[in-house]
Amino acid sequence: MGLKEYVLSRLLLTPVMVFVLLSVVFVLMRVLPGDPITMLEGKNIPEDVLARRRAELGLDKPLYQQYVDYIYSIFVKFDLGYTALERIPVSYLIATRLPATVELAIASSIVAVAIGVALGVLTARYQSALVKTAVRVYSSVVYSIPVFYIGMLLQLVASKSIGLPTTGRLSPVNMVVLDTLPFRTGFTLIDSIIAGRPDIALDFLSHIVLPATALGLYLSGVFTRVTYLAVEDSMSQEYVRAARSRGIREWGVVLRYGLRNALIPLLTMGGLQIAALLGGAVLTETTFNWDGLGLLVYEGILKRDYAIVQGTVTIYAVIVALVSLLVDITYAYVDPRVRY
Amino acid sequence: MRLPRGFGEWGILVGGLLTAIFVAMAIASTFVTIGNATESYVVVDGRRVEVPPLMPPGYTLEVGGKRIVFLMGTDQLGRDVFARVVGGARFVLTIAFLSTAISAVVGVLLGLLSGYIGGLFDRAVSLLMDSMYAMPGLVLAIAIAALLGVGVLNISVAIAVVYIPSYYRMVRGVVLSLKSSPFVEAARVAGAGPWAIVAKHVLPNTMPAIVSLLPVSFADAIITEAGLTFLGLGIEPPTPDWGFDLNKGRQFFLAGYWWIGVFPGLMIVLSVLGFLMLGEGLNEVMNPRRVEA
Amino acid sequence: PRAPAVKVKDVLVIGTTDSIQTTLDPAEAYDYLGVNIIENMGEGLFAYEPGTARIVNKLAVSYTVSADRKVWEIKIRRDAKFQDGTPLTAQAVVWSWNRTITLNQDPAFLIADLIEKAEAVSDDTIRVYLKQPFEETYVKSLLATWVAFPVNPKTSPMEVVKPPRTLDMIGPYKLGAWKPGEYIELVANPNYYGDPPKTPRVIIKFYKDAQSLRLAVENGEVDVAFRTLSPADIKDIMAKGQLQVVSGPGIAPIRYLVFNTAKEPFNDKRVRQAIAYLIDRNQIVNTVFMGQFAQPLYSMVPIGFLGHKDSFKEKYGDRPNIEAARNLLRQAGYSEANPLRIELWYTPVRYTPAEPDIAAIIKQNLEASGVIKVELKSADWATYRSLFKEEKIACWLLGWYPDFLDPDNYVRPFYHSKANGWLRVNYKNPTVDRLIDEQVLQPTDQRLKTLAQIQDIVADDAPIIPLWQEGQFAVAQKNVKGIVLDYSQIFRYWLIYAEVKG
Amino acid sequence: MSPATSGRELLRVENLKVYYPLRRTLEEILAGVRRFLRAVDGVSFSILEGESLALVGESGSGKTTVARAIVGLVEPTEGRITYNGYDVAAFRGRELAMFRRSVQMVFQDPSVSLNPRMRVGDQVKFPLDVNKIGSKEERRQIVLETLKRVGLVPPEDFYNRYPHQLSGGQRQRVAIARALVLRPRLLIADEPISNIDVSARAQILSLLKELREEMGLTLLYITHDLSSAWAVADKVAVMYLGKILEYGRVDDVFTNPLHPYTRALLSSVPSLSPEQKLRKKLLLSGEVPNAINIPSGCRLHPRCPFASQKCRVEEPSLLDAGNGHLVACHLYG
Amino acid sequence: MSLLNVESLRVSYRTRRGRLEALSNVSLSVGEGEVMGVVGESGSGKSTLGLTVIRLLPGNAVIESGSVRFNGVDFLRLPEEEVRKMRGRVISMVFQDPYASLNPVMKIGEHFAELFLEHGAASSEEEALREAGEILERMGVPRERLNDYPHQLSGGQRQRVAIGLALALKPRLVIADEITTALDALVEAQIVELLKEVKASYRTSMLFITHNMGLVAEIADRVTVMYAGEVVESGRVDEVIRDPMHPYTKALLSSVPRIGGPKDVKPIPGEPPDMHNPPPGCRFHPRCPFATGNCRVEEPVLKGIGDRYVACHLW
Ligand SMILES: Nc1ncnc2c1ncn2[C@@H]1O[C@H](COP(=O)(O)OP(=O)(O)OP(=O)(O)O)[C@@H](O)[C@H]1O
Ligand SMILES: Nc1ncnc2c1ncn2[C@@H]1O[C@H](COP(=O)(O)OP(=O)(O)OP(=O)(O)O)[C@@H](O)[C@H]1O
Ligand SMILES: [Mg+2]
Ligand SMILES: [Mg+2]
Repeated sequence: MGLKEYVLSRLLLTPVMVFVLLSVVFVLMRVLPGDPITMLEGKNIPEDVLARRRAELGLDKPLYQQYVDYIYSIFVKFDLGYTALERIPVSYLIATRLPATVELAIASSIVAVAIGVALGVLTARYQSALVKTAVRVYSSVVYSIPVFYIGMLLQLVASKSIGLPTTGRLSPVNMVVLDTLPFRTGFTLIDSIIAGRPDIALDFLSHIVLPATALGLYLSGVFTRVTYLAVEDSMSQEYVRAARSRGIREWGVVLRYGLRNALIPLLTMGGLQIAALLGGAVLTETTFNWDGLGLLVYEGILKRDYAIVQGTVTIYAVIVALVSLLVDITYAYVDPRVRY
Repeated sequence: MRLPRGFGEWGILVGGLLTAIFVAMAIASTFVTIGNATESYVVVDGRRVEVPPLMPPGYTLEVGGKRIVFLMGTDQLGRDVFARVVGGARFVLTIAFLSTAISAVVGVLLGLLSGYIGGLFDRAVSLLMDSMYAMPGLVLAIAIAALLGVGVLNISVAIAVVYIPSYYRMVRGVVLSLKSSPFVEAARVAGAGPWAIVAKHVLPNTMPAIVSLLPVSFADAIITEAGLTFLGLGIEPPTPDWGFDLNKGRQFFLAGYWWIGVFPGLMIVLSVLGFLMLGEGLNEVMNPRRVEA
Repeated sequence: PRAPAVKVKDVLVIGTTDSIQTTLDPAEAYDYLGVNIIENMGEGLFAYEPGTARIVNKLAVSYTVSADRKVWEIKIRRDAKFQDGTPLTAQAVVWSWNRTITLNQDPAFLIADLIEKAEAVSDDTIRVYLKQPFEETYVKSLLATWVAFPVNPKTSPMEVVKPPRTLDMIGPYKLGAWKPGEYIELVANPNYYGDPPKTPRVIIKFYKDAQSLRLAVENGEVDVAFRTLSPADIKDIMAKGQLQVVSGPGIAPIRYLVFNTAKEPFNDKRVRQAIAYLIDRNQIVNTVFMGQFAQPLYSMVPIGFLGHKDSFKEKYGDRPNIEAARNLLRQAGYSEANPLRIELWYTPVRYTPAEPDIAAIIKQNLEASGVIKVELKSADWATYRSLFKEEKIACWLLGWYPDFLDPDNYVRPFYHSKANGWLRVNYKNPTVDRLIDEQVLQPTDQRLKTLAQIQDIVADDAPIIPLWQEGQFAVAQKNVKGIVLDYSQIFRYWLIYAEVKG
Repeated sequence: MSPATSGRELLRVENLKVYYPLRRTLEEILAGVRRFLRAVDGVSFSILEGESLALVGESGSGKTTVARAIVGLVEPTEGRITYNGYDVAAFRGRELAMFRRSVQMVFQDPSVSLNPRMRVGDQVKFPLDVNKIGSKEERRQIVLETLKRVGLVPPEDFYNRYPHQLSGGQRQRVAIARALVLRPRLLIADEPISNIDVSARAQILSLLKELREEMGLTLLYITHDLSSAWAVADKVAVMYLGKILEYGRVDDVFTNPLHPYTRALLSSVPSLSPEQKLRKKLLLSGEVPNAINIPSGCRLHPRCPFASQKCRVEEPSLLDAGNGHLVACHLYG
Repeated sequence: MSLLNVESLRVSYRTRRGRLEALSNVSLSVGEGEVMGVVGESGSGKSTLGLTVIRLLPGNAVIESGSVRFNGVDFLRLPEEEVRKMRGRVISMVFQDPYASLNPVMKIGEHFAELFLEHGAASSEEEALREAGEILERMGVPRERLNDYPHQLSGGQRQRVAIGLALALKPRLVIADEITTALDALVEAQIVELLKEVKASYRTSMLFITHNMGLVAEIADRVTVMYAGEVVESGRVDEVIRDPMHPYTKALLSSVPRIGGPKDVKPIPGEPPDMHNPPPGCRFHPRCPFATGNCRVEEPVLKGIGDRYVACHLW
């Protein structure tokens, strides 16, 4: 099967996957006791008011009808609905929160990949048992530390000694500046360039350092491990020995033979890690008050706000599908065997 | 006796040791009371004595000539942090064990069936599993934990659901590759039916993969459990639990009462590390990558 | 030498862990933060004077009350304008009230139950027909609530306005920007008739937890942190002295334990009383609130409030009385061998992060009797609420934020059998019902007596056990001035400013 | 040369075709085109009772696929396989079970054809278990005898070993034992020596020869090693890209090869005698094309130095060049 | 003086089961322009020998004693960097598996360019590629293949590329380790032809490792027969084949059926020794039909008989 077919079948599969997931979520959320209306203040609100609220959300309809409506609105109208209490379009909320999560995901991936690749290459270059053991211990230890634990410790250190901002994505004042731009992308770095405010960009960078480090360190455990194993594996291939037999210097061997071939498994793993990354982001966002999708979905679950949960899940599924698609396409560039 | 050699053997030693300590803690806390893990008082000579809250590690309480040492200090209610940390082992390990068992059994069964039966069944189950896999695990676990509410079994199920796809995918992959392997074909030529083949040839050969996944997913379960209870899901205080206590400790961390959260956090790290190392060690010793025969 | 010139910062950041639950439409908003922000963007005919509990005229200039106390005639200011410059008229006020009543959202009853009819007699005179001859301050305090704020009829739709928009009201601020879940920006209202706010721009930034808020205020990103830092943090901050801590009287929330008195075993008054004997409010206040951020509460009417009486303290004492409790329980048929088993429910996120600790203390208090076995149970708020609404649980912790500052708001919703249906306490005492209905019509001195009587009866019946009331604390940078914390519970942004040099 | 040929035909393969459908590309799906890998493309031969037939050819020529079709591991796309004169496809129930038992196969690579997690004895016993032959004790006895028969002595010692505790040659013996334990009449040995050590090859070859002689086994011997075919087989069929190009008695075919492909194969065998070293070799250019795009006409023509226009267009059929020596080449038309 | 002189080489591997002596006291020499065949069954140490000569042994190997003299210089004592510079330029190697010995993510041209640039044999990539095209054509692969990735080539072509890479800088010694084993018979024959041409035109010395005596007969001038890490016999190819002296060589030669010859096969009985515990005395004695008491105890030494060497108590 050619790459094109693969990509296409993945594309076609995505809505199906989203559909399956949404059905699962629907069932999950609807068997929960409580609905968004019960989130209203514990006051003596008249029953008729509550009933009207339920009706507004369609919660009075039979379950199957709700299911049909909901699938219909997502797949046919591309409408993610409104939050139950504020009645804000979920798509609006997601649009404002997604960039934050993407920023965090990218920044922490950079940290993780940088650490992983550096350590992986190091072990390949200096085939010493000590370095190898150190790297493997590092990857296990780092993997064992929950994000929120790293986060908590980092926060303390940073607030006490480094003076880095420890919560949030941007100073509130700067946030307002960017949000009132006539045209904005939602991505802080880009927006601050549009606004011509390098100081805001700097403010953002200083805010993202800690959360990206916390999540990146955690992810680097897996990355280091996989890089290590992949580089180990490619370094034990015959072509490495063949390269050495031609007198290629060791750095060239490590980079052109070891690392380049390790990129393929790394990429696969990177694709699989995206779900883990987004999961880890929930905890990171909680710890660092980072207003992203993770916080949104967590609150949505606690508030029983079906629309938020369903909308976020849809987006998650689409993101994961798109990322794996991207990974598959990237394959073609890394691994010539896939090209055709 | 010789010293362990290589990462694998050291992994088994260190990991095994850590694991043993935690299992011992879990078992110990089932049978003996270590300290006031769930109450703010200690009973001395039949008398209740309230323990002052927020005392630093090493705090010593003298009552009626007796000295009670609080190795890791006391928490915001005057409970013994050390006792809670030890008690937490039981809760956490039970959940990790249950959830790993559930996900392994369900995942392996589904994987076997799917891989062997193939066809429409395989497609349907694979689609479901892939969809679940595409979902950030923690989010799924949060949703299910919120659905099921508190309780050991509930939180175990919430975690288990997340890891079923891992087992499923792995086993299915192995089954698919085994299905066309020459020794399975040889069995078919010998006249064996599908069940005999699965039982005698397929299942035993998925074992190494399953066994090497077990400690890792056990470690993952601990982390996920900690994540859930950190978010306040699934647990009923005053049950001691590391994730929950860490979150509690976080609320007192900045005010200088670091010991409430740091110790439970350390337990999470060490127990996860223990199982990971054990897993890696076992994996390396069982499936040596390079022939060093 | 001349003192360095002092300037006022033109933007102030206020951090909070509260969130806006629904909208910023005064006809619908019914949560602490939402209402508080509305209070900064609008005002009613009457208002509390900052720093006191006195109700004064605001948009009203004067009023007369008919002899039967059922008809009020209120004259309003002529210089007040909406944000778009439209002058305020009596018609606009009446239209706004009708809007609230017509939309019939959650808090509409606050004026719907008060007003039979309102009409504009002239451009600046409103005539209000009350449903009953209510007591004067009671009426004024209800007309001071946000649901009665006039909104601009020209721009306000006859439907609830959803985020990120609000309505045109008369107040020091108007809405700047609003990013739901993240922050709200308020800017000075140029058409406000009164004094302009001290700080022209205020950003209210929402934090998810107290730690983040503390970090942000320590970091200087936030000028004022209001609601809610943890007691341990506030104490630590006070000790460190780099920030100022401003405190004020607290009545929001008050916290209490509810029984479903229709269900076993709480249908037995002796059981409820025994529990009242056992609870150690001081332990909660001393441990969880570090002894200084909350007060033990012995009545549902908070301390410092008109008519407050320590009825529970008088009846049950302020220390646990184990003997008394054991006697009652024994009478009710419980013993060490046959202990009373109860499930105590709480919800972990809604009130304080210390909720599990509080529940643990209560459990311990009750179990000290030796005759009670407590199982702690919790659920997230959505589940929790449906659990008690559907009467699936019988003993649970709750909290109360007042709708308006009148003792009536602390007795009627809990004890009047026609008003306490929402709580599912199933408490019905005809005497109490009658007394509650009477007190709103009585003059103040007589009303105080009636209130005392009510409090004594319900302390004896003990369908609800008041526990404590929390203080108000704001943590601010040292250069911040003008924070007023008073009984009104309104956090007035317009009075706050930060001085900067140069 | 054939030790026990009764002259009765045991197995007959007629016009066997095995096509594997290829995954289609998008354009093909849209155009409704189906493409196949023609692994076996019209193969016919028969084996007489007690005879040994070698199927030789380069990698990918379809040898294994023929074997898999005979033992029922793959469904023939076309063609007929008859056993003792009966159509195999019509066998049901007991008949089918009996047929399966009487045709057994030894797989190509002993390092993967044994279950790594099963003791040697149990592997050999497994066919007895699934066919419910004998009591528990009898089965063990049969296994021990069979192990001894293939030269794994003492059998008790080998019974409890795992495959990784054996050398390549020993593993192949186990694989042979597993095939023999059901006492088949036809043994298919798929390249039994290609993945084992040089010195063990001769051992396996001589074992196969012994088995034929002592048990009267009929043997389908698949190999790409011509010298082993010389030693083991009575007849030989030379396959190329899913077709038989030449067929006949080993001595005839190897000493007097007709088809250019057979000649090339033979001359590619490195020879120990210095005289032969000097003899001009027939080398074919290029390598075996894949079985998806099989050349038109004679499938060898792009590589054949003697190819004529006719070869490019017309596919030669397998014809008798005299004395039962068949060849599919236009040179002998 | 020969180009390559291996003397009393002893190489072992550290393994989980302990020390494994892969080469025990191995000596051989390869003259200028000479092809030395090395035969022996699997595990006899052929690859270890080749890797020792080019100094590419895996990390767990230990060279315990002996010397490898290359042009008179003790190769084993040169600093690593110097050896690296010699590899590819003076001494090079071709490996068994053509599918594994080229980097799958590098084009054929890149392999050549890298080699030329590394050794300063070309000043630019274009120059390197021009050179490479030439070499490729001499190896019988079209020049256009430079732009292809290894997976686009057939096995035979890949092996030609590998040979081309090894010969590109005209080294004085090429080690070929079972380079035809993974190939089909017809392709093997093609490669053998190619090697014969190379031998004629490049005049490179070669260590031709194989387990196929027939191949040795085709290309080698002399042959060294190894068994269990030891050299048991060596001499001119035609002589060794015509008149093998060591029982092992004899057995090896007669275990392969010859087409046109007798149809019986005479296998060597028994199994090759477990290299962790090689048998005492002559390592072949458990399988040797001529073994005497002495063979079980005393290790035979390699004796020179004319220009032949044999290690057997019979001689
Ligand atoms: N299950 C399969 N699906 C698709 N193609 C297959 C399958 N099995 C074999 N083939 C293809 O069929 C052709 C013939 O394969 P087969 O294994 O029969 O050849 P062979 O002659 O046994 O080769 P070898 O000497 O390598 O064992 C090859 O091109 C192979 O790739
Ligand atoms: N890296 C290694 N670690 C441990 N032992 C090894 C290693 N490489 C080879 N050996 C062992 O050393 C001995 C000689 O191996 P070597 O590869 O040199 O043999 P060979 O003659 O090349 O065999 P083959 O024909 O299988 O390639 C064998 O017993 C082998 O198991
Ligand atoms: Mg085959
Ligand atoms: Mg070798």
